[in-house]
Parts: sequence; structure tokens; C-alpha cells
Amino acid sequence: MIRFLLRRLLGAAAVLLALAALTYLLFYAMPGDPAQLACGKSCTSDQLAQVRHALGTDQPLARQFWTFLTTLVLGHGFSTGPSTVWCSAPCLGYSYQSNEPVTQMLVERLPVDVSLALGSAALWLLIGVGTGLFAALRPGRWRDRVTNTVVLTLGSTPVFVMALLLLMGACVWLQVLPFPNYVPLTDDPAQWAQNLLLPWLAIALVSAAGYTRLTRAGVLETLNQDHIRTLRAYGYPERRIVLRHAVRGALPTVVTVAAMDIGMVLAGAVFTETMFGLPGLGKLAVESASTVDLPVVCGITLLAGALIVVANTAADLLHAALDPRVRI
Amino acid sequence: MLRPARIALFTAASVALTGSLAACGAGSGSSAGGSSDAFSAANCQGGTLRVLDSAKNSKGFDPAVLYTSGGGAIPRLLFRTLTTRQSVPGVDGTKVVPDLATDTGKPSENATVWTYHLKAGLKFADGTPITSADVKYGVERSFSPQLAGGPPYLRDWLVGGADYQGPYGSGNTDLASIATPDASTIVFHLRKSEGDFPYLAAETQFAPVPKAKDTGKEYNADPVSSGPYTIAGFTKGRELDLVRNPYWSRSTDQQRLACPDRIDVSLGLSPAVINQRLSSSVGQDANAITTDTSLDAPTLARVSADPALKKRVVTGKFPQIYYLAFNLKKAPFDNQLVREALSYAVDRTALVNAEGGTQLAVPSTTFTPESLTAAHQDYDDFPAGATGNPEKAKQLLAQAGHPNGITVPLAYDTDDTSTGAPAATALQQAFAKAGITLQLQPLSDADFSGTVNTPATQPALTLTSWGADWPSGGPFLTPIFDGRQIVTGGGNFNLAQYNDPAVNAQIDKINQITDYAAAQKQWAALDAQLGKLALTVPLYEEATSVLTGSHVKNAYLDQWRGWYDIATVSVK
Amino acid sequence: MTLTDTRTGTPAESVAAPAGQRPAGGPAAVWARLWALRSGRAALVAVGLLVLVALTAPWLAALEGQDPNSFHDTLLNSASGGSPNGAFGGIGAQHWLGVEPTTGRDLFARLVYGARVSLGVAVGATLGQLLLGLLVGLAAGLANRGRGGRWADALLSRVTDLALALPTFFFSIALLAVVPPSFPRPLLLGLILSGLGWAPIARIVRAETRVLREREYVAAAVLTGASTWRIARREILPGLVAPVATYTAIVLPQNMVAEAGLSFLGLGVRPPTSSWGQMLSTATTWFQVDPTYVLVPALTLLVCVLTFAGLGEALRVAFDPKAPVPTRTRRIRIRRKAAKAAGAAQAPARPVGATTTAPEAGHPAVATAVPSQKGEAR
Amino acid sequence: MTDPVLQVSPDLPVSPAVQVSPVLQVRDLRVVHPGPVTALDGLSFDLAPGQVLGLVGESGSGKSAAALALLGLHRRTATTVTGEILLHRPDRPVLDVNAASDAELRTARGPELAMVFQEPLTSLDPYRRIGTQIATAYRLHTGASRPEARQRTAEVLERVGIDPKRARDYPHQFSGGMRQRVLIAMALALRPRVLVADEPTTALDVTVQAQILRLLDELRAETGMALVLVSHDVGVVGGLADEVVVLRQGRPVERGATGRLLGAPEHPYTRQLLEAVPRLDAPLPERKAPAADDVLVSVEGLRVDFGSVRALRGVDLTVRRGETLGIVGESGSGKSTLGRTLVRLQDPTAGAVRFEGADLAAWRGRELRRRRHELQMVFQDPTSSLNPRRLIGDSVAEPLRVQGGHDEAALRAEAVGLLERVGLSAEHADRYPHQLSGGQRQRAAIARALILRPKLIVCDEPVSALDVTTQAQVVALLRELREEFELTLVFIAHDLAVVRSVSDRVAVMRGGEVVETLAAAELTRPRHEYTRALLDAVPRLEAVVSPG
Repeated sequence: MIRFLLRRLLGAAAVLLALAALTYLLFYAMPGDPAQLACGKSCTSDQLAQVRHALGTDQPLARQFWTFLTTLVLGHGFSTGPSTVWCSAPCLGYSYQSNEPVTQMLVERLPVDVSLALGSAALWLLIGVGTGLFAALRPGRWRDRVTNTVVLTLGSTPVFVMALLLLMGACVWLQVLPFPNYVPLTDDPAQWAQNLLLPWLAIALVSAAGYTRLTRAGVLETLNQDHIRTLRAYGYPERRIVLRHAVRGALPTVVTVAAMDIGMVLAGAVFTETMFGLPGLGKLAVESASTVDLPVVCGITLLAGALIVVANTAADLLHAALDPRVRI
Repeated sequence: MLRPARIALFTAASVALTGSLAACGAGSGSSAGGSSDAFSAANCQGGTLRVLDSAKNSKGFDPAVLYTSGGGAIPRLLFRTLTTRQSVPGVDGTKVVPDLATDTGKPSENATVWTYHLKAGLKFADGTPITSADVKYGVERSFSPQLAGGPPYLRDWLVGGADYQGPYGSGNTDLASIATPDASTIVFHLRKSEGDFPYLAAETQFAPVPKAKDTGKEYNADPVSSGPYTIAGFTKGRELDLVRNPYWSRSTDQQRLACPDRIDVSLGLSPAVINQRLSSSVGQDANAITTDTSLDAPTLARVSADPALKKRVVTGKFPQIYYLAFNLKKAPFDNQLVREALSYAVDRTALVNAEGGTQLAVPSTTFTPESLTAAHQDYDDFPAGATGNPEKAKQLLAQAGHPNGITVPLAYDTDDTSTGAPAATALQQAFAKAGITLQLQPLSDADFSGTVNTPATQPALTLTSWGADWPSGGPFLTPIFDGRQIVTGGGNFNLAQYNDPAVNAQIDKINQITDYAAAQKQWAALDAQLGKLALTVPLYEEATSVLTGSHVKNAYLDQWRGWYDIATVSVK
Repeated sequence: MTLTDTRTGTPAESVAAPAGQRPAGGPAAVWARLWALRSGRAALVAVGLLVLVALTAPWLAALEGQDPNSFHDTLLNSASGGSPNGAFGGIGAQHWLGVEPTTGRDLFARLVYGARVSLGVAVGATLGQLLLGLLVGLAAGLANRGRGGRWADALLSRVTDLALALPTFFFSIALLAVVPPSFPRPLLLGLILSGLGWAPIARIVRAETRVLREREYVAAAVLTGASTWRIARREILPGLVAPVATYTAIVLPQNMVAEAGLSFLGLGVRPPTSSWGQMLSTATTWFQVDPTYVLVPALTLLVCVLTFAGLGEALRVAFDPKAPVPTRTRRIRIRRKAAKAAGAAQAPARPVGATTTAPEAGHPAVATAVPSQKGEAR
Repeated sequence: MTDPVLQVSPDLPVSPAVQVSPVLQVRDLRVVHPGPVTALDGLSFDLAPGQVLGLVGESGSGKSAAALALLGLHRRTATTVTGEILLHRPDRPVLDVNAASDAELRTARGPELAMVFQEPLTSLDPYRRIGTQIATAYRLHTGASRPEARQRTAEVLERVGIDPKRARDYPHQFSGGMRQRVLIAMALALRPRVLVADEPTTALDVTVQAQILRLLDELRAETGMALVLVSHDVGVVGGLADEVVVLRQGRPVERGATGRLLGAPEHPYTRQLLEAVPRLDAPLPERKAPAADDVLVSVEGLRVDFGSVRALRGVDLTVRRGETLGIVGESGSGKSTLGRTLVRLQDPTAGAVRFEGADLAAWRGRELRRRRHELQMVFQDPTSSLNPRRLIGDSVAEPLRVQGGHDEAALRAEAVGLLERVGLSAEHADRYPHQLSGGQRQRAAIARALILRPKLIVCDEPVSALDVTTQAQVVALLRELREEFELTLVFIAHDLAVVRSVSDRVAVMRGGEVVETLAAAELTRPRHEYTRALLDAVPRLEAVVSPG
């Protein structure tokens, strides 16, 4: 277990390092110049050079990357002009655009994605597992077919279309909800939930399809396994077989996939955030990509990569916990 | 050197749904509060004003970095400057008036030395008195590369400005061309005549900054206020709470009314949310305004169908021209006939529609737009009519030696919702009728200025816009047509790369005039004169429509910035 | 000793293909099974229609008498934000789906032209992903004989892992900005989507290759002295058709959605080229004026994605010998039986012990990759 | 079987219980799968407490369908079951499994009728501890408290020879034989009146099989439960059953007391079946022994590791030109690894395989591919040894095509010729593997191995997936071909009798080592104790048939 985690950690570190290097390379090739953006449109070449120097973008790529890495691990002093502030590890530097410490920017946005991920995950599991079970209990019958069709349709809907339709339906036609506007949980839980309801639904409705299928397939597969026959041969009631044993068989996969999906949403749900104006990581990513705000871009990439790795590791651990045959 | 003001405060988010941000319109002078009760300046104190903004202001409020016109919206509540814009509806709103200073500045004979005296009894929000040294320090720090982003005029105008690196370095940290003979006097030595200096002195760079409180790059989160309000809480990108500055008093400030006790600003909202909240105006939102979100075409289409809402819509204009810029250094635009052909071929109706109809754009055949009233002179040298004259264009092209038409690239800024794809495609369609094939060359915001404003990489044809930092023909025409303003290293706005010594001399002459009205007449004449050369194709000027909450009073779009002056808005 | 009947658990040997094997008989048989499925037939017809629409877009637009790029100023109410005159966005005999606000461009023409972009980019990107995924997956799957091979496999697998960990959406945004605008946009979209999206296919191919490699007929082929390339081509590749084809039908609509998404964010194809994502993007600001703007492109996109999803589902069944494909007579019989059984026990139509309906045991990746694939697009 | 149902066969050893009353009466049982495929047609028998009924048949004989039907396990499927299955219970009305309500049947399953399945690997819930599984089944029917159930679980585990402490372990932590014991314990906990064992030992090694059979026999004797033993293996059934029913394609062809039926079968099919069963006492065909010094392959100190698992730990062996070397061993003995290493599908970790004196490992790249054809293999699983997407004829011709130098017509002629030689026809060349039976597929696989005229063919369990009758035919074919093509064969199998019947010499493997090598004739008189243990574990048909 410890060994597994250590190996995972090492592997993750390697992947993240490669990811950061790739991000640096990519954004280094970007046509926009962060200094130009920071300096303003009517910047002269002298001024531009000064700004580049102040940002450190006049350094060669490798050097910039090295500074980024050492800053991350060791921290770094940053000149504010009259004085120097120390940014302690894990320091991702300061945004070229807003001068904020990147770490702080990420920490501020993470709650949005956590809210989004957990809320939508709860919903999609509820919907997905529920419908999957509903369909699996009578395979091939009309309600199975209807469920499958509905779920396939919902699952095929691009999330931005779903978001748009939800906005249209709930905010314009029915006017049951105002246009969403993120409110932190700590400010007002009721407002938080109300404003996140549509984003949750958008993600959940689209994602649930996968879980319906997983649950249905898992339950049916388990029901066809030999050990279920054993249970029948020993007089287990059918209800008990389905609800305890068959669902148990579908559980590891569902939970594993859910953990990975949660990681994905945590790492930034670009469309949902854009459509509903949620100030999360995905939106920040798109914004900072368009302004070539390298420290922020790199910070998000690393955080997103780390979140996905953590989620995948959690998925493996959960799988191992739920399936005694799996050893780690 | 001047530049479009609009980019300054309103760095628009680039992606989807942002609809129409960032449109600054200039005041048409229509004053309209939402409430029927009469507004009384004497009796307007109290209440909380809510501001719903889509900008995130994540750069914060550092007077050195801010790039505003006439002190901006929210910055004007925090920073007092030597001069400021006059807060009145109508044409008088384009006038500059004293703020910290006792007058708008005493020029030397050729307008190269400007002297200001501070009013008595001025204090920062921490109670310390404001001295001329604080103003000088504020100007000086705007030169430091760490705090880049402000307007470029100081560097260009002040003696020694070009090489000065700000006060943070170890070498020469003092800019000698700003003298402070005593605590209330400040003298600026310019390297050339600038009759418009009082207008520049309204920028936030002229706000006092106490050296002891300067935290450099971090100053933007909690600057020391000299204005009527001070920051009580600020979460970048989310919200800003302003409360009264106890050391500010109306007795020294004739422009700001500072009616509300508190001002709560929500940042980073989506335009759809802002417009919906403003139109429903429920609860606290009745006391709400926005400083950056105008009505976009779809919303306008809806709002104009609702009489109750329509009452709360205020429209205005900001002097900003959208135009096609020719690069005269590149064929075929070195040929005036070709430029004229394009001027004839243009379909301004399609452009206006693409922009969202007549409520959001007005066709213009002059470079200096009509809304810059004092400097405007009507002309239409190449009459294209409402929808273009392709026949005439074809004829001119044939004359120019292109009987089979031409193919030219058109660069545009994809992230700019106005000069972006809609206008570009509209042009493409119109020009196609005249045998002019436009190859669209989209550039992202991050890339646009680097490419277009560097002569080496500048495309032959660019779709762009120009607004004034202050309402004067000078900042409108000089950067575009003054041959000495061609900057090879980037930041060039003379896209025609037009350099006529006679015109340059003419500009110098007008700059020496310190009488506003006289100078504007001259600028207008210069515009009409340049128009004959078809150096640009003026397309349209933008109009603005904004909603206010139903309890908001004394909210009018001024003609300097084309937006509300929060300092005069009341909710009571 | 006879293990056959007891091992597979099938009730009788007369049940054709034993478990774990895909149907033989080549594409014709699969095609027949696909066609026999009602959903398969519907999907095939719909896909055919879509392709037809994309190919004949100019003629379709000409049939309507419009083209996708012409502005129609006269159809717009300039005083009302440039919204079209008339109800439902100006729908009429001239403009079957109305015109676009602020430009007056014909929406039907833009819609059918948009099909070209959507389909072209999706198909191109999918082909690219397949090619890369197959190459990497096959190489990794076959590479681990000997120490050098193990290294190659490890390296390729790590590269695949990295590619899977890439925030693809975010990277596409950045890449779309890097490449100069002169580069043809649809091609670029295809390249970026395939360059960032091959990893799941590589993973499936590698896993499946490793399963197939252990099949005895592959060992037999090795013993004939066939080269690795020949074995890959003649023995492994045909075995990959089923999982890869099934996965392709899953990936293709995902690419379609990705293209629409990028265009929606204004990063996809450039104007004046029309694309559904762009139409939707315009619609986001206009849907409060008229829902048609949203509904037309949204439903079109949805139907297309659904069609491919249905095709994927049908392909999965067609390739899975264990899943029953109802023939006409068979369907009738099952119905009759169901009617008979209705009174008594409710009966799922499958014998105890016969493993059916389970996702193909050979490649669970297909089943699980679906939900996790979507993550980025949320 | 059409004769009137008999209470008891007259020649059955009389036991008091039998005379009292049967516990299970089956009348005209028919099982029809959707298709419709009649899996079982008209099975009838009576079973008394303590009695063992054997159901014997090859694939498709309907024996498993019958086993499932006895517990009503076809319910809720598309399969229909008709006939009567009457369970007699003291103090309670007779239960007709087919007619009973779900609830009635449920209460009977377990305490009255229990079942042990073929696949011990998958018949237990992988997610639950075995103790829990036994206890839950017990509590479900007895309403016992948890501690009582735990107590009972410990008892039955103890009885089947599993340490009760292991009740907390999961199924995957047990070997196949142990899992089968767990299943038996689960049945035992409820003291069923009838236990149906469906191929309970098929997936197990022969030594483990013997233990399980012994356990079942003991429990029958102890508890007086009746046992229905379903198997394809006449030997297994013969050793335990009092009465045997022979099934063929769903029909009972013969029924009788075990000794009588096996000793003097009346039905031709029964006779055929019995003749096909390889017997250790069968006479060996006369055959000229190959010269001992003409060594084709020599294996020296061969070691093969898979990671940390050592599959072969130092094997020394020689294969003489023209001989058939049998290799026998239980699962995990390394016999398949050895076979694969002999044809260089697997590289040795240490040691060498010398082919005609040269180290096989020295063949590399192009040379390896060029010389591959000298070594061929016939695989166990006829379903996976032929590419399912290729016509049989193409599969057989493929090796020649790889070698090159033949036009298509020649390829086809050669392939068809060989197919005809192995007992197929030209028509089979144009079929796909799934359109052939297991035996036919194996014949095609043999043809493919022959087409390159190899010097050595390794047959890795070539007949273990086939029915006994087919098995006998394929073995006979191999014998013929060996002479005709002057083949050197290495014949790998787990069945001692089969190996004995084709081999000149037999190597016995255990745990990655060769424990001894004997002449085929010597196999029944081994020197090594392991070989003896193997021999002893084999169910002896001859013992049943000729008692005394």
C-alpha cells in the first residue's frame, strides 16, 4: 500500500514535470507577448524590454522553466518595486496580468470547482445509478428501452447545449430561477445551492448516462455470473440478490469511474463555468491562456494534472477497497 | 502619443457570452435618473449604491497602472488628481476643471512649463496631508517598469521622461523635470508645447501617492485614498466594498457629490446576469448601476419592446471611430485610387447591423466622429451611400490598373466584440461586390497589438478603432497622422505610416494653442484636409445604451467618457 | 476429457460461436447484423443522410435559393438591435429557417454548410486519432518481447499516460492560438483533436493487442515464420476491428462536440465559414429574443451526436456475437413468448449461466472510457 | 428411454433406505432452450436417500440442463422445463419443483435441494468472506442467530477440511479444490436431502478430484443425503454412483446399476463411449523403438522464469528422432511452458534447447523466421488456435504463404490435400472455424502444423478440450500421421491414460521439474512416488467394471 502510493507519487511527479515542461514549451511558442499585454498597447520597445526584464520573460526558455521549478519547490523572492516579498513554497509565481500570487488565485477558485464537482457527482450518481438499476431490473422490456433512449439522448447532449437549454428553460421560459451567479457556500448556503443548481444539473444530466450504462451493465453482468446462480440455488430471495449482490458487483466500477470523473470536473469544467459564469479553474484557464499569463497557465495545468492524478489514485484505492481480489 | 481609452479599464473577458462589454459611449447629454423624485445635491446623502460589473478588476487599483479617461469610474472615487473632468450633462461635460489644484494649470508662453498649486486642507484617507511631493511621487512611480500599463504621454512629454526608470532603482530615482518648490506647488517641464496638458493632468497618474505607504506592485490591492471613498474590502475578481473617507470633504471638491454612504461593487458578473438584474431591479438591485456593461443587441431588441424598461435606458456616445486602416507602405494601398475604391465600396448599413443596429452604431464618413462635437467637421469625400457604391469602386480599381479586382488581407482582433468577426465578414461581403476579395486574418487580442502596431509586421489592411483619452482633436489625430509618431519598435498607431512635414508642423502649431475652442476648430479643419487623401476609411462610431436600477438618481452619461459618473449618482 | 460444454456454460454446442470469440465471416456478416438491428438500420440511414447533406450542401442551399454568406440588410430591423423582421427569426418561403440576427445570413444555408465542417473535422480528427492510436497501441502491445521491447512498451505506455493526463481542452485552446491564421482552420482542428485524443485508442489497442497476442492462432502464426509486421497486419489487426470500430463510433461524436465547443468559444473555424458551434455561440445572446436560434443548431448537433451514439451502440451489438440480433421471425417469436409468459413469471430472455449483455469482456476499456472521456468537455 | 419407469433397478445392491421410499422422483423431464433447442428430452429416475445417481454424457447431452432443472434454476429465463420433479419430504407435502411457487421453491433450495457447481472459481461471491456466505445461507433458512450461524460455519468448514479460522478469507484466497470444499460446506451446513453436483471436479487436478469425490462419498454416508452426480467422465461417475444414466443429445439412452451398465453396456452408444475412454490397462500397440542415440532435441538445465515465478526449474530431457515423447503433469507443473520453449515461443532464462545439436537461442531475426517451419505446434484450445476471421483452407495454407514461393492454386491444392488427409473434406476449406466442431477444428490445426513438413511437432493438450469419443479419434489420427509423415512428437497432456496410449516414452512433471522419464509400458509401474500418487488418483473404470 505504502509502496503503491510511493510509486504512484513518483509516477505522478514525472507526469506533472513533463506536463509543466510541455506547457512551458507550448506557451513559449504562443504569438502573444505577456509583456506587451502588461505594458499596454502604446508601449515602446524600450519600455517593453524593461517590462520583459521585470517579468523575467527575457530569459531563455530553459532558464525560465528552471526558475519556475525552483520557485515551486524552494519559494522565491519577488520584487514589488520598493521592496521584496517572499513567496514561500509551493510558490507558482505571480500572475503577469494581475500580480496576484498564483497559488492564492488557485486556492480562491478551487472551492467553485469543488462545489461543482461534488454537487454534480451526487446528482449524477443518484440519477445514473437509479436509472441503471431501474433499467437492469427488467432488461429488454419497455422501461429498460425507454430509460436507455432517454439516457442516451441526455448523454449525447453536448454540455454547452445542455447548459443553454437549461438556461432557456429555467431562467427565460419558466423563470423559476435567476441567472446563476456563484455565491460561496460560506456566504449563503441557500444561495450557493440555488445558483449552482443549474450547473450541477447540466453536468449531471450529461454525465449520468455513463453511470446508467455502467450500473445496468454491471448489474446484468453480475446477475449472469456463476455466484448469483449459487445464491439462487440456496434460496436467496430475488430482491436480495439484485439489491445486495448484483449492485455490489457493479459498485467497484461505478465508484472508480465516479472518482475519475470527479477529478475531471475538479480540474476545471470549462464549458459549464463559462456558460454559467462560475469563477472556477476552467474559466481562469481559458482567460489566462488568451492573455499568455504563463505562471497562471502553468499553475492550473499542474493543479489540474495533480487533481486528476489524485482522483485516479483515489479511484484505484477505492477499487481495491471495494474489490477484495485487487491487491495494491 | 495617445491611444484608445477603452482598453484601459475594461479589459474584456475574451470568451463567449461576454456579449458586448467594454463599450464606452460618450454622453449625449441626456440626463435620466430612474426615479421620478427630483434629485437634490444638497439632500442626496445616504444609502448603499450597488455596482454590477463584468470586469474583474483583477489588476486592482494602482493609480500608476490604471489607464482611464478623465479619472475613470471607480478610480475617481479613490483618487483625486490635479485636474478632473467636469461632472455635468451635455457638452460642458467635456471640460476639464481643477481638482486638487486651484486651477487647471498655468502654462508658460509656449505651453512647455505648467505650474499647479494645491488647494489647502487636502488629506489622504489616513489623515496625513497631501503635498506636492506626493503628487510628484505618484507621477514618478508610473515610470517604473514594474508598474507599466498607464498612458504613454508622460514619458513622451516630460523632459527626461524617455530614460527615466521610476523611483525604485538604485541610480537616479528623481525626475528633475517635475519641480516642487514648496509643499503646495508643482511644476512640470515639457520638452514640447502641449496645450492639452490640463487634460492629461486628469489621469490617475497625477493622483498623490504617499511614498511611505508605497508597496510597489502590491499597492493595487489597498491604495491610500485621496477621494471621497476608501476601500473597506476587496476580493480581486469578486467584490469591492467602498466606505466614506472621513478626511474628504465637499468643501475642497466641487465635482464629486459622494451621495451614497457605501458603494458595493460586484465584479466578474456575466453581462446576461447584469442586464437581467438591472432590468428586474428587484430588492437591492433597485439601487444598482453598472460601470461597464451596456445593453447588447439582443437585450436591446427585448428592452425596446418594454416601455417600462425603456424608460430606464440611457443612451450616449463616446468619441470613438471604427475605421479601416491602410498601410501605405504596402501595395496596393500606396495607390490612392485603390484606397478611394475601398472607400466607395464600403457598406455602412451592413456594418451598423452587424454591430447591433442603429442604437449601437452610427455610420460615420469622417475620422473625427460627430460625438467629439467641438472637433468635428462634416465631410464625405467618397460618397458610398448607405450600402456602398461597388460600380464606382470597380471603375477606380480599373483606373488603378486592377481591372480584375484585388485580393487583400484584412487583419482584425478576434477578441474585440466590435471590430471582430461580425464587422470583418460584413466588409468581406460588401467588398466582394466590388471585386475586392478580403482574406480575413484574425488575430487574438494577445497578438493583435504586437502585430498591427509594429510597422515591420503590420498587415496591409486593418480593421481597428480609435478613441480619445480626453475630448480633444489632438489625441484623436496626432497619433494617427503625425509622421513623427511612427514608432518602429511597437506601439505605433500611425498605421498609414503617413509622414508629411507640413502636416507635422501644422500639428505642432495647434498644440501650442491653449484655448480649447480655438484649438478644436483647427483640429476639425485638419481632419477634413486629411480626409481627402483617403488614408483611412471611417466606418461608424459606437453608441451606448445602459440600464440603471429603478431607485438610482442623477445618473447620466457624460460626454467625456460616455458613462455614469459614480461620484454624482445617488440612491436616495 | 470434454470440457467444452461445461466450460462455456452454453446449454448446447449448437449455439454457434463460443464465448470470447467475435463473429467470423468478415464485414459482410457484421453489416448484416447491423442492418438487422432496428437501431442499427436507423443509425446507418441517419448517418447516410448526414453525409449526403454535407456533400450536397451547395445544391441544397441553391434549392432554397440562398447561399450561406450573403448579408440581407433589408430583412433586419436596424432599430431593434438588428433582429430579423418577422416571427421566428424571419422564417418563410425564402428563408426556410429564417435569417441570422445582425447579418441577415440565411440560417438553412449556414446549417447545411455547417454540416461539412462538423462532419469533416469530426471524421478527420477521428481518422487521425485512429491512425496514431493504432500505431502507438500496436507498437506498445507487440513490443515487449525481449528487454528492448519492454523498454519500448514502457516508454510508449508512459507517453500514452502523459497524453491522457493532458488537459486536452485547454491545450487545444493554446494550440489554436499558436498556429498562424493562414493555416487552414478545419485541418488544424482535425490535427489538434487527433494529436490530443489518440491516447484512449492507443490504450484500448494495446490492451486488446496483448489479449490477442496470447491467442494460440497468433502463436501458430509466429511458428510459420511470419514477420511481426505480417502478424500485426494479418492476425492482430482484424481482431482489433470490432473494439476499434465500436470505439470509433463513440469518439466520432465526441470530436464533433469538441469542434462545436471550440467554435462555440470562438476558437474553431473562422468566419465567414459557418459551423454549428458558431451558430450556437451567436444564439447564446439571442435566445431570449427568439428560441429558434438555439433550437435549430442545438437540435441538429444533438441529433447528429445521437445518431453516432446509436451507431456505436448498434455496432457494439453487431460485433458482439453473444448479443442476440433479432431477426424478423425471431422478434415475433420473442413477443409471442413474452405474451405467454406475462401471466406467469417475468422472464429476461436468456438462459441461466449464459453470459450475455455484459460489456465485451475483451475490452472493458470501451465501457469505462466513455464517461471518463467526457470529462474535459464539461 | 422409453421403457416404463422402474422404482429401483433389480440388480441394485439393496439398501433399506431404498426400499422405504424415494426422496426424489423425476418424471419425463424436458428442457427446451429458446431456439428452440431441446436440451433434455424425457429424463426419468428415482432417487432414494443415501443413493448416488450418475448422469453421464458428452457435450450437448443435456446433463447440465438437467442438473439446473432439478433445482428449478431455469426459472425466469427463456428456457422452458416440463415434467415432474417430485421432492418427498417427511411431515410435509411433496414438492413439485416445476409447479411450486417461487416462495415454496426458495424455502426448499438449500435445506432440501442443494447444488455444487462446476466452476469453483466463480461460484462464490468474490466480494464476501466465505464464512459470511456460508453463515448467510444458513441463517436464511434456519433463522439462526449470528453466533449460532458462526458456530455452524466453523463446524462444516472443519468437516470439509478447512481451518475454521479461514472463514474470514475471501474466495480468491483459496485454491480451486478448497473453493469446491467451501461450496460443499455451504450445502452441508443446511443438511440437504438431495445434493446435485454438476461436474464438481472437472476444473480440478486429478489428485484434488480424488479428494473431493471421497469427501462427497463420506458426506453421503454420514448424512444420508441423496446425490446426483453429473459428469462427462465415466470414471468419476463409475467410482461413486449406484446407478448411472447415460445421456446423448438430450436423450437418456441407457440406465442401470453402475456395475451392470459399465460392465455390460446394452446400448451401442454406451459401448462406444466406454470404448473411447482411454484406459491405463489397454494394450499398447507394437511399435519399433526409435534409436536411442538419434537425438533430435536435447534440453539441458532449462529454466524459465516469469518475473519472480519459476515455471521451469532445471529440466533435462531428450527427444529422439521419430519418437513420441509424452509429457504429463498437473496444472502448474510447467509442461506447457516446456512445450512452448521447445518450439521457441518462449526464451529460456537459463539452460538451452538444442535442436539437431545447435542451440535454438542462436537463431535470430531472419534466420529464425526462415527456420521456424521446422518446429510446429498443435494447441489445446481449438477455438482459439484458428483465426476466427479466416477460412479454414486459408488458415491451413497460411504457413506456406508466409514461406512464399507457391502460387494460389498450389497453396489450395496442398491445403485441401492435407485437410482430406486429416479426415476433413475440401468443403471444409471454405468454412470458418466456428462452423466446425471442436474435433474438426483440431484436425484442421493438425493439418496446418503438417503443411510445412516440420521436424518436430509439439502437441500441447491437443485433446483435452474434446469429448471422449472425439478424443479417441484424434489420438488415432495422430498415431497414423506419425508413421506416415515420420514425425517426431512431443505430446503434452494431463491425462495419464491418453499420454500412455500415444507415447513411446513419458516424462512426468511436477513443480517445474521432470520427476522421472519412463517407457510408456512402464508407466503403470512407476518408480517415483508422485507418479504413483497420480496413478492412484485416476478414477479406474476397470475397478468398477470388474469388481474383484
